Amino acid sequence: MRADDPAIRWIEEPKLGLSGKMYLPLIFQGLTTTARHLVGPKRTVSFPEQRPNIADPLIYRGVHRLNRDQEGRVKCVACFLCATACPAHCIDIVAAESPWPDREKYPEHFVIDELRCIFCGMCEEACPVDAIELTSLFDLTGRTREEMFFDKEKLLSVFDQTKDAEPPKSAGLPPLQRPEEEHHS
Amino acid sequence: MLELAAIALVKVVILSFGLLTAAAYLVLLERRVAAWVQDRRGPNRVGIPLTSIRLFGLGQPLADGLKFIFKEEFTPSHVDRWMYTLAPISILATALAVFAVIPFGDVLTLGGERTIELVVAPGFDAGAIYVFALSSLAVYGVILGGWASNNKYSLLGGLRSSAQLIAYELPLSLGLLGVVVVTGTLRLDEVIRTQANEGIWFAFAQPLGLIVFVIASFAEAARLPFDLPEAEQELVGGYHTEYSGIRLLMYLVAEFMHMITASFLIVILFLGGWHFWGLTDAAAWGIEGEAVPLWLGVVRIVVLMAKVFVVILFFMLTRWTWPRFRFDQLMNLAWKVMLPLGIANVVMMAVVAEFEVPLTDRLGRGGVIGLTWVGTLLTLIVAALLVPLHSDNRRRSIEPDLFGTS
Amino acid sequence: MDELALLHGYQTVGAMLVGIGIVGFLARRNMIVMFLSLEMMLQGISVTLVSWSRFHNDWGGQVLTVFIITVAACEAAIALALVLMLFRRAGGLDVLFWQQLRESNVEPFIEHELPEPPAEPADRWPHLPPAGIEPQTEEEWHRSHV
Amino acid sequence: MNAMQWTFVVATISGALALWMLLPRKRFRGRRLGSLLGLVSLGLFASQVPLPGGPAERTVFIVLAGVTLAAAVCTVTFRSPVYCAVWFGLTLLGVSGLFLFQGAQFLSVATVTVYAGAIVVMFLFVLMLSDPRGRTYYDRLSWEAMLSASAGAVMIGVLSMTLHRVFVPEAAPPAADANNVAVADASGASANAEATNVPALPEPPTSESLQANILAPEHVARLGGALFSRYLVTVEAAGVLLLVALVGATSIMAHARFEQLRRSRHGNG
Repeated sequence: MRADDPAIRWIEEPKLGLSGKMYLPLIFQGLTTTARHLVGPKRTVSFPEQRPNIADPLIYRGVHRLNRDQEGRVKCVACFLCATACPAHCIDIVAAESPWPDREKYPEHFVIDELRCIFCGMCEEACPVDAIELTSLFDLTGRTREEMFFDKEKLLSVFDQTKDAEPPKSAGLPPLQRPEEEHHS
Repeated sequence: MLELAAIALVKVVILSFGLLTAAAYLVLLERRVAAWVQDRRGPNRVGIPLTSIRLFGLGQPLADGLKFIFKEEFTPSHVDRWMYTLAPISILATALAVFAVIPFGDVLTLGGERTIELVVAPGFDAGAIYVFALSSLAVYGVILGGWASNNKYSLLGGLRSSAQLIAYELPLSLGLLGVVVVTGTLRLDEVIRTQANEGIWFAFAQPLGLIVFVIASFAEAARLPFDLPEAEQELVGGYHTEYSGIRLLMYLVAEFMHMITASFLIVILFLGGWHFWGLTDAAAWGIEGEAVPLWLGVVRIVVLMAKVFVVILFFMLTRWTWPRFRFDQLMNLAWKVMLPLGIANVVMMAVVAEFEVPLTDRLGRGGVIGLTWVGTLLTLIVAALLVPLHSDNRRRSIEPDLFGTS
Repeated sequence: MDELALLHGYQTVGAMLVGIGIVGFLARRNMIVMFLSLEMMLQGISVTLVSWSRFHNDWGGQVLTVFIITVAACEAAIALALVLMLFRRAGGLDVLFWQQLRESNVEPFIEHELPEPPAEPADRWPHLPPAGIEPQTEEEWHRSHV
Repeated sequence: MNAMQWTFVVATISGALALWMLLPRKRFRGRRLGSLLGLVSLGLFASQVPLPGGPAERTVFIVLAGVTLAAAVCTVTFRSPVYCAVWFGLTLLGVSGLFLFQGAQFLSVATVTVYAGAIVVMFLFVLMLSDPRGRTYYDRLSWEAMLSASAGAVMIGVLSMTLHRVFVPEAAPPAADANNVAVADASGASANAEATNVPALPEPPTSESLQANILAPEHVARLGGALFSRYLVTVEAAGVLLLVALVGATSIMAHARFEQLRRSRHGNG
């Protein structure tokens, strides 16, 4: 588009007054704002001594966990929906025949690469049985890359750690009832 | 002769160590101030090494310095090696050499009679021009660093920066010229003495000069409203894009040195140097004669340093107050606003100096100063009305313009 | 200080600066380097003048040097503008581009044997050493499900 | 010829050879040998100059003069114009140091401000727009390297020898011998005639008289006093010159700009 195209609508800047054109009064106005913030209250949290106050753990997206059902088994049914939804491709599931009667499959291995994870929460959204959830634990560290591959046991242990502070987000729902007969007929 | 050399050597050693340390701690202060202004706390963790004592982060400069020094001294393969090494050295050397003529106190009286002037080169009669000579040499470090990096962004940054430094040298020297016209000397310690004897700082006697000088020295030190040379956010780093390790440290320290120099100059030329009413006057303490006792000399050093510190704090606060100029605005400000203001200041001061006696007889000292203030205000208003810093440089037509102005 | 010896030393240094400047002005073909040589000759003269000023205990030499500096500044401004314009017209800084300004009875100088342009250094691309463990990703395996 | 004259001849020849070797040329260019010869030549010249003052002053003078001259040689012999400009900057710093050594404080800082600050930076700007690396053929060739180097070296030799004859009269043959030599050798006679015709130098100033005038503590004030009283007309002329130069430079560039615009509009017409 040429600069003199009539279709261009030029938006003019607001005109400055005399004090604005002289700049100096505005500079002092700005300096007072700066000085006010200089002595004002600080918002930094001194982390190791002082834990940040996470307002709503339900919204916060930290480390993953794998929920257990009432009998202490892993809730996951190895449907791969989370792995499919994951934009970072960080979930790796190996499914196996379920030893329990109420579902077909269960995850034999369930590994999340926390270094690749972008903590978007899509897995949590995708999970049909609310097995995978994001907790409000944010300070995850590791000394090696391998340490940051969280496997099923680790994810379940995260659940054990956090289940009291943060009950499963859909604790009230009953475990998925699968009408096996219909399926087989 | 030998004694003179020894004294000068001691001064040089004290000054260079003091300046380098001050630069290191000012970096910390700058980071803390930046954090406070942004409602953060800033680096407050590093204290005494190997202990858990934190000391408000006072160990941070040590950690930073060690990090810079022990970093790999990496030379990219495409650079011009000699110039690449020479450029940061030259800029740091000139930044340090400026302090040869800048007084950092008045005199120290040792052992009753021997007085030591607190300038490295006390007899140098052209001190103010020396400062300008060295600050014009600083352009070399910038432009050579940009060129030697063999990188188009560095070169553009270097050109941009040297154009800025050259442009703002004029208003800087015009701001200084007002003081020189009134005091009739180029020696910085004499300028302080004049202000101390009269008891009126030049900030009050020539406010226009102060404004011009402060703004120009911000630009010369490449501090924030004018930090086009670096402009990390918008314009890739500038002339030190390709630098790392200790050479980058040299550049950064030199930049801080420029800020310290500018603060010293502002304080010495306009804020009375070591003078403070009632605190540093010998008469106020009932001391007879010319001699300055040792403790008064120390008080004067402290007053000078305190003023410099306040000005540096002002530099740091301005950094977080005012957004960066665009390059055309920068140049417009230099040539269309600062230069006429500087000339107006020189003319005004020449008039005051020429007709000082009749004017003072007619109006009194306060009247002359009031006249200066009125003149300053009028000049500023005229400048604002005639040459606004037009900020709109959008191109409205396709006609080629003759001189590249929009 | 021995004033006579000082004067002698300064005169010699000034003479040498002038001589070196002459060599540069005669030998170099780059217009800018020629101007630098010219300025160097002026510096030699300045050195001489200042030393005479001291020897005669008179300000005349130093005043003259101030004027030399002024003239040099003017000359540099004009020369810079001229060189820039000539550079734009001819596309180079060689003085030979302007040999049409010679006298009419002088033969043109023709360069017979130009030196080869130096070879551009080959581009050396950085070679990154392997860092850590090569990731074994199976992107396709994941993606095919979507 | 006596030993002194031989020294000058050897110094001149080695200086010419050094410059010839250092100047950019097509084929053979011995940089190391050239630098060595140049140092030898400088040393020979220096050996004929009585050095001023005590050991400290002598050292300062030798260092300043050496740096200045070496940087000057580098300025005219380096291929890359940017390096030439930087070496020229070093020459200027050396010259300003020499000024300071003579007590000309104002000139030393003014030289740095005007030359090194403004002029050389301007040249650097221009250089970077052209070819800064010295790869063009005209940076790698010299006009008649041998002839120009000899011309410069001979000029230096003749000038220093003349200076030597003026300043160190006892080095010339004493007047009593002059007649004998004149009988023997016609060229020697003419040389002696010159030697006797050299006007006598005025008495060197004493340090007290220097302190009272040119080395006075209020240096700048006195220089300004001289400038604006005895040389006032010249100051005005210099001011006019600066103004004219400003207008001239602007008009040259403005003309170029118009030309460019005209071409862009009318298609090189």
